[in-house]
Amino acid sequence: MNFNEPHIDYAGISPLIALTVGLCVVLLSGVFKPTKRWAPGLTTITLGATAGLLIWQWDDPKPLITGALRLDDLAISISLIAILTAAFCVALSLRERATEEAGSGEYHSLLLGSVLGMVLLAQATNLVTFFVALETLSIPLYILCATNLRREGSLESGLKYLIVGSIGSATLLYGMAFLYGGTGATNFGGIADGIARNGLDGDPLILIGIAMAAVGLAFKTSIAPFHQWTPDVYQGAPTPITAFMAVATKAAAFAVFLRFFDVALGSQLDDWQPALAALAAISILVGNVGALGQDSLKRLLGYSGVAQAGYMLGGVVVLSESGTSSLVFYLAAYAFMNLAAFSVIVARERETVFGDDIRAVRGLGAERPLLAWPLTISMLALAGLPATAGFIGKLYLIEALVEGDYTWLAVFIAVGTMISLAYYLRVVAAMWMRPETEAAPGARPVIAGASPEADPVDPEAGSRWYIAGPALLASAATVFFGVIPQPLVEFASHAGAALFS
Amino acid sequence: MSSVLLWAPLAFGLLGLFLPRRAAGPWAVLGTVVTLGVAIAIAVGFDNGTSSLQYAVDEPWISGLGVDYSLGVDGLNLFLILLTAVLWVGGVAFAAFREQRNAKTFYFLMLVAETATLGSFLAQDLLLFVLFFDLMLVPFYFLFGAWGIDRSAEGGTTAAAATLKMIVYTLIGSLLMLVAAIATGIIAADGGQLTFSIAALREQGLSHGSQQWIFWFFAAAFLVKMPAFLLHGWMPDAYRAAPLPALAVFSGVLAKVGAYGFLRVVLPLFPDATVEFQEVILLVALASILYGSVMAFTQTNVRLIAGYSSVAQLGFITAGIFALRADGSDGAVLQMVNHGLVVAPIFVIVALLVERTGSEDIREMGGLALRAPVLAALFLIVALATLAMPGSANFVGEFYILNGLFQAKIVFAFVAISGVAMSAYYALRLYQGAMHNRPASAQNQGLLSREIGFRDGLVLVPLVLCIIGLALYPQLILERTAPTVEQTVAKVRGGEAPEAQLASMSLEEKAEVESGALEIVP
Amino acid sequence: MSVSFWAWLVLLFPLLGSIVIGMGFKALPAKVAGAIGTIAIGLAFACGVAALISLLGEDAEARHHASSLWDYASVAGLDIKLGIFVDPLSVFMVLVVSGVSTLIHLYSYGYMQSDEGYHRFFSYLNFFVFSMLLLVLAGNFVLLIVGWAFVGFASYALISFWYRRETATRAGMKAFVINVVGDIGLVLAAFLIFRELGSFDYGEVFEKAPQVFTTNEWTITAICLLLLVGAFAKSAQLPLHTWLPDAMEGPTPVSSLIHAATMVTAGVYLIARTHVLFELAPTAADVAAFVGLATLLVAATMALVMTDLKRAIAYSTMSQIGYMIMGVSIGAYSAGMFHLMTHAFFKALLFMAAGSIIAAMANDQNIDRMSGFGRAMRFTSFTFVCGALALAAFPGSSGFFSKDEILAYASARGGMYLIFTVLGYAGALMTAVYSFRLVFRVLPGTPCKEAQELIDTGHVAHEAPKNPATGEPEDTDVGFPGPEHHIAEQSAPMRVAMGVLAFGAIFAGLVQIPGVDDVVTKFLDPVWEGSPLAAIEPSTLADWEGLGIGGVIALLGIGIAYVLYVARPELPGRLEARLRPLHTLFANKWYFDEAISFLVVRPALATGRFANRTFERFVVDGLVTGTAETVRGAGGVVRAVQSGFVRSYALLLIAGFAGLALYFLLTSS
Amino acid sequence: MSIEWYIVLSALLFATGALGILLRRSPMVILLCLELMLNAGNLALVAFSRMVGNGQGQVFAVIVMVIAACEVVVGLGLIVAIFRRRLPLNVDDLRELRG
Amino acid sequence: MEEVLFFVAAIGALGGALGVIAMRNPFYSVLALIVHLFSLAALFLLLTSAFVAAAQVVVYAGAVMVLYVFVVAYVGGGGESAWEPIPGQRFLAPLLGIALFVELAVAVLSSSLLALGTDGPDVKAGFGDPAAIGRLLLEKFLLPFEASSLLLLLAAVGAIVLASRKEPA
Repeated sequence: MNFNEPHIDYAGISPLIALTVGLCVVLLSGVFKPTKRWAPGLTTITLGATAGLLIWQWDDPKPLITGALRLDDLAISISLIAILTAAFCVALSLRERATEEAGSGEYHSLLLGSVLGMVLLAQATNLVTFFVALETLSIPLYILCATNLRREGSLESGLKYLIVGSIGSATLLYGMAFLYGGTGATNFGGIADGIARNGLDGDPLILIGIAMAAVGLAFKTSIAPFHQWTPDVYQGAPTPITAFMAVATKAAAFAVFLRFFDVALGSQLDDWQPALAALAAISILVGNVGALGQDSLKRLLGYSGVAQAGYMLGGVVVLSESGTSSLVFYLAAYAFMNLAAFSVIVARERETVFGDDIRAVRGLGAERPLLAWPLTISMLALAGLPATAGFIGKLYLIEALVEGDYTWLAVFIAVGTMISLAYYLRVVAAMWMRPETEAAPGARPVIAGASPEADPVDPEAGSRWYIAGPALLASAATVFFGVIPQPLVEFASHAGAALFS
Repeated sequence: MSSVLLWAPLAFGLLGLFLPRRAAGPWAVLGTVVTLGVAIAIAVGFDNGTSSLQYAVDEPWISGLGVDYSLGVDGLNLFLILLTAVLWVGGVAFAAFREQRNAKTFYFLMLVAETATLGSFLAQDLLLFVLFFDLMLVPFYFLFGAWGIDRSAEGGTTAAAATLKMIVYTLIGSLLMLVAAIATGIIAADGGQLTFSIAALREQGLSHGSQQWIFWFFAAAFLVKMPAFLLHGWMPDAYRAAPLPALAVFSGVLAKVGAYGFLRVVLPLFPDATVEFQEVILLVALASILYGSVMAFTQTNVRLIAGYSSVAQLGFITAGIFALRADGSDGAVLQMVNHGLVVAPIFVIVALLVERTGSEDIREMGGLALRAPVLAALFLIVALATLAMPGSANFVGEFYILNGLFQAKIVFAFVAISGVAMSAYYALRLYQGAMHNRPASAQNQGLLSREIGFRDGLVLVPLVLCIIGLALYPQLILERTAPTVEQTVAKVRGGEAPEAQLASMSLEEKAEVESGALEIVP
Repeated sequence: MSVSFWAWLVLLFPLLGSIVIGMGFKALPAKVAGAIGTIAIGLAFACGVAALISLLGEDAEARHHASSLWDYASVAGLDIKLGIFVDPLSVFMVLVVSGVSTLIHLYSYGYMQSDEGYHRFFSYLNFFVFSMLLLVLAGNFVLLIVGWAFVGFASYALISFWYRRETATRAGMKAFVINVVGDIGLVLAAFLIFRELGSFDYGEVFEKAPQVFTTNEWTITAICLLLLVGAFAKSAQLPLHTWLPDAMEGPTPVSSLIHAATMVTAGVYLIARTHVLFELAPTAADVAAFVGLATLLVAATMALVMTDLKRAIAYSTMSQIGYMIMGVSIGAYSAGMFHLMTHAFFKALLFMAAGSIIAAMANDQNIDRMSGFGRAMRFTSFTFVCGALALAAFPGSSGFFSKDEILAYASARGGMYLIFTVLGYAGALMTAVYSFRLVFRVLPGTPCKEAQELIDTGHVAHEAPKNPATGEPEDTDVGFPGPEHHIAEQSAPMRVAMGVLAFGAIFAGLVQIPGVDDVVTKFLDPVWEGSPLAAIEPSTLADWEGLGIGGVIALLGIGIAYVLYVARPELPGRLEARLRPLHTLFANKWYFDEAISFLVVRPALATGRFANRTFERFVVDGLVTGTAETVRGAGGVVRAVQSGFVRSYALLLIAGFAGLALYFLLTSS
Repeated sequence: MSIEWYIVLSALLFATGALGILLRRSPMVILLCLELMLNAGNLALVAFSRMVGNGQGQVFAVIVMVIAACEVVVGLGLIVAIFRRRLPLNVDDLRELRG
Repeated sequence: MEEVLFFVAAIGALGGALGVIAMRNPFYSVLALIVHLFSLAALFLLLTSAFVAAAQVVVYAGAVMVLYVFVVAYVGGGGESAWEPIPGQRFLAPLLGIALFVELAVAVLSSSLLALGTDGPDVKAGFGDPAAIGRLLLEKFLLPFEASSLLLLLAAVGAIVLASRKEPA
């Protein structure tokens, strides 16, 4: 039988190849005792190589493998954010209990697998690729969340993530089925044409498909009311993984969110725009009020992540070039802010007996300024105070929203930010200001599995290069891009231009 | 030049972090003094004839977002900048003469605060203004929170809680302002080249409809900052928590930024809304005057007496601005400087009183004049200036304000002026309570015998000299302010008949009009 | 040397004196400080005389000069210069003020010898003189207000001079606040003037006013009434007079200078100065006149029953100022000013004498406890009697001529103004009675303990002084009243001062003997040129009739006083019993204080308490905490929903989808 | 037999699966219910693929099966791990993380 | 004929599904699912997609279900209590289930897509046979195909990580 093999642009897929190869190598390295120790190094190399290849492809948009993927600046920028986060995760995972539990090789290959999923997702232009990539992203994460096998919380988070996540993907799948049925195509472009061809503008079949796809993506980006897994999983998962998941998943999911809703469903804008706007508003509200009075920092960041996702969704709602750019900018800023915070949390988890409880950072300003400053900066940045990337990010988003005639949503962001001050600054206060109520010293926090034998206390953790380094790096970046945002703005505007114009 | 002024404090602050902690204080003082020097240089080189920007800097900052790094000095901000520089010298010096916990961070934050404040005065780009406006809060959040006083023992709040309240409250305003500012830029650009330069926006103008809501977003920010009546909920706790050196500059300068914002942003950019909501704002101002005064003479905590008195004072300033007449606004600007110059010394004095009596309760004090005549004399001068004693620059300020109000809205003027009588009462009450009569409680008897120290004198006397100097020659400020202010106000009254404008114009201006040098926008 | 040059010097010296003494309070020895103060004022007086001379050097029409140093605050059309206005009126005031001040400084130089606050006292006193001179020389309304407030402050500072006396500080506060009310009146008047005439400048205002205003239109009336508020507050006219009696808490020289001779007459000056406006608003002028009349009567009644020596004199001051206000408001400008002058002499004198006696009584001011000082302190009693005679308008004395001139003018103006004449004489009768009541109560009779001691030992030494008002022991740290006491005849400077004033009190009237000479009138006439009212001249005959009646009344009054307090000392008691209600009314000062506290003070404090206890807590804080609570509540809900049951998460997820799907189905076409 | 029937049936199966997840507490049964939902999707895909007459839907379905398998594997792995930790195999008892 | 087969299969599928959620004992649930899967396979055949049907039977009913059975046997499928700890769940769940179904059904039935009402176009022979699918897999869907294989690898690794015999300390 005749079989015409598809044309493959190897330059274009070189990052994927690099990742895959790296993945396998790391996996193998894990198998043999002597090479076990190399896994982190190899992973870093792989990530570096991939990043290099991606940058090499910068500004050279092209479809790949019979329209399964599209490699453009949006995809690249998002992939880079994901890779950066993964690199931080690798550093923070050093000496992490979970790594040993899972076995360094497996752990890191799973990490790479998830990254691969993200890189694919960022480029996906086809329902099937989209779905596969999403699962490639999620399934390793389900596992990684549970890798701290001795912590009940870790397992619980893994299972919860798996169950709720699978519901999400099932819904998404069903939605895709409808879209496919309505248009007979699986390519984003084909879908758009199909809708036009079959005259299905505003047809219930399509709309339900959109709704289900939206739910699936909203779940991944932890938009309320599909957010409930977020705090639990963030809290239960090993902190490095939480850091990775918090940023990278959002980034990749938002990338496909943009691409899918722009390329495939752009014509249905008037129908889904208000719905998404409403979701954004709800998440801003839910996330911010939920974070109030949380004692577990990871949980707090989980809720704040919900709120932040709400802000970012604004960038999707307006579906404009500036919206996309602002979203990418915000994601980058968000990466720096979060990584700074999580690095410090990792440090304190290992240093104190309080785990990720807010008591762990009490009085940090006086005793460990080098840890206190990154966390402070990241909190202020998340709160959107000036001279941080967070402020510029909000500014950018709001500008996009107002341009897109969604001023009310912009106001909502402002209101949400006000509420958020209450909990972000509570952390800052705990570090710098005399505590509101003295905690019984040595008291164990009532959080999952933080039993003494679970984590050996390492009082020096905070000053080790692989923790202090990332913390300082991320916070420095946060401030730098708050004062000199131009380069990051350029970066983001490329991404925006990739989708529009 | 303005860039130097803006960044000098920050530079000193950063360097200070690398010095030995004993050197931190003096270094910070040096930093503020240098800044003051620059500010004075600017003031000396200032050309008072013109209403246009001077020492202007304008570089693109975030080209993608149309935000520029543009600074400039004109009649509106010249003296507020000077005030800032002066007060910071005072505040930092006063702190430096005392032991500070975690000194390096303390002075660093103080200097950051100065840069932020100067920034909000200098900024000529709307978003830059908003940015600095928000940024100002951050250092004070730390200063109040970490160096503040825990009042939970006496049924108050902790420093952390108080300062949280403050920052949330004040940011409520400024975040809405951020949205409003962006909206202003985008609506004004109307698809065209996006810019936030205040000058450009003034030219472009906004539709009446959008002005209406944007006006309120800005007003909210400014009124909270002042604070104005009903929005002052954060003030009592914050004032009681704050460390006094920081509070001196905070209350002396930051409150003014709000009033300044009205002149710099609201009047020029939203003239229609300004005219439309004139009465509403005036009502708020009156409420602030009356309420602030009444509270001030019922309080017993000296900090709060000063705090509420500034609520009243800011009420006057707002009223002056919203008289929407040149004289009212001239007075307002003058009064901003005056009030800064009196309220800061008051807090310095309060600090001294507290050191001597060990209490902040006016009822616990008394009779200090006996052993501290010089302190008493200085205090007396400041107190008299506070109550706008005729002959003080404060009087001139209030006179202009009230005259403007009187000519614009006579009824408001009659109500407002009752605040003057009350101010006389609470200011004297404060002075007498501390200095006259017998010391209330026996344990203070021993503490009475302390005259103001030489170093504290070094802080206080120059400030008092400034007060006296201005009292003798307020024209110094007025003549430099007038051109810009009149241009600003003319923008608002643009809608009115030329006669009405002529009536509110100064003689020189009238001359200009006749000579055609300055034509009236009908 | 021009007139204005001298005028500026007049201002300069007291200011310098004040500053020098103030700054050098540590360096300068007490005596030097006193000397500086006195000399500074003396120089001011000298310059005043110089100004007078060079003014007389010019012809009548040109006798007014405006001069300014620099722009004080002139933008946006308000053209306010640091300027003075010199004309006969201001020069006249300058002379009276600086002259009397010099003498009182001299007196204080002795009287305050042993006071710890000696420097402070002279610094304040000089500052006061400066302010008073600024007030009279000011060239525009703004500067007038400045001087107006400055004297108010000086008076506050000197009333609460002994600042550890609760009573003193409270009195000071009262005086200050009431005076601020006055200032506000002036300020508003100034605004209104500016609105109508576009200027604050005397020259411009008085020139434009007649063209701009029609007689009695509401604006001009409003302006004048507002001016009157200021005038009344300063000159202790009803109902703003209550601070004056309390002001007696200050040292006696202060009472004599500020609260008798000079400051309190500022209101009179103001009306005279702005007579142009008042003539345009006759209604306002009549209001002023009637208030003046009322004050003079009411005050007199209170003076009749006061048992506190200084307060009694204070009320008499009020009453005398009532005459002046009445005078200048009905148009007897020169007469009013003349009475102002003579009153300055004899009232200052009375206070000095009283002060001397009070000092001898160890600060006890109750006349019931005094007697027999006639023998104990001959010089003092002599001057006291001189003062009393002048006050009672004893024929030939200065008060005799000045007061009756006012009444004569009133009758000459005729019409309803006769009321003023008639009631004015009634007041005069009371005046005579109460002034000699004091004389007869204090001087004759068997010496009281202190007087006796004085007679025996020639000096008095008392136990620790007490505050007569509260009875608490005085805090001698701030000086009061010093180890030894100052009996006038024992200190040369005081004798000189009192002697001169005594002479003035008796003979100052001779410059204005109707038909014989009219120095003052002729000198002041250029000020009122063009004023119809000033043109009204009682004929010499009418004048003499008036004088006749006045003389008789004065003698009658003195007679009554003699009967009541010397011949038949039991009578007053019986009268008192007979007229109980009236007496209580008088003794309680017609309940003015109570009324004010009920109408103003209490409500203000009540609002304050309400705002503080209720409003602030429930509304203002409520706003904050309320919002905070709501948000926190919402947070509670969210966290409750976050139950940890994965199945309920799934439920919410699916519910969310169902909702979303529903929305889409509804929007679908 | 028109396609609608197949789709409606798949919808019914989808709802049933969801219902199962909401009601059952044993993680194993919940996994089965997830399978139900995915299979419902598959049915829809195949039906549509028949309707539009191209094979893409079927390919999609095949790949979904693979993915479903992966989910099952991971899920079961988790269950085993939980079992090892001697924790109850009841999702309602796994609620340390909440609030 | 086709109708009959459809309804039989449909009932089988639905019955199986209900069985899964109704059975107290996981083991029976697994068996119910197998029934369901076979019925689905039948439906796939009706939809002329032979390959999918085959895969269904082999992959699912074969491999996966075996795995299930093993695990159930390993952890021992005890029945679960009837007690519902979550307030409202019992009441809301069915409601939502129905809502879900209704909404999806409405979406389909009210759709303006005419093709829905048809049996689908006549397709040329070999539609849905392994060859066709294989071609698609290796041409159009090469990448998803590769990716899913990689995913299988990851899942396997995950299973090892999670289930490998490391006794808790």
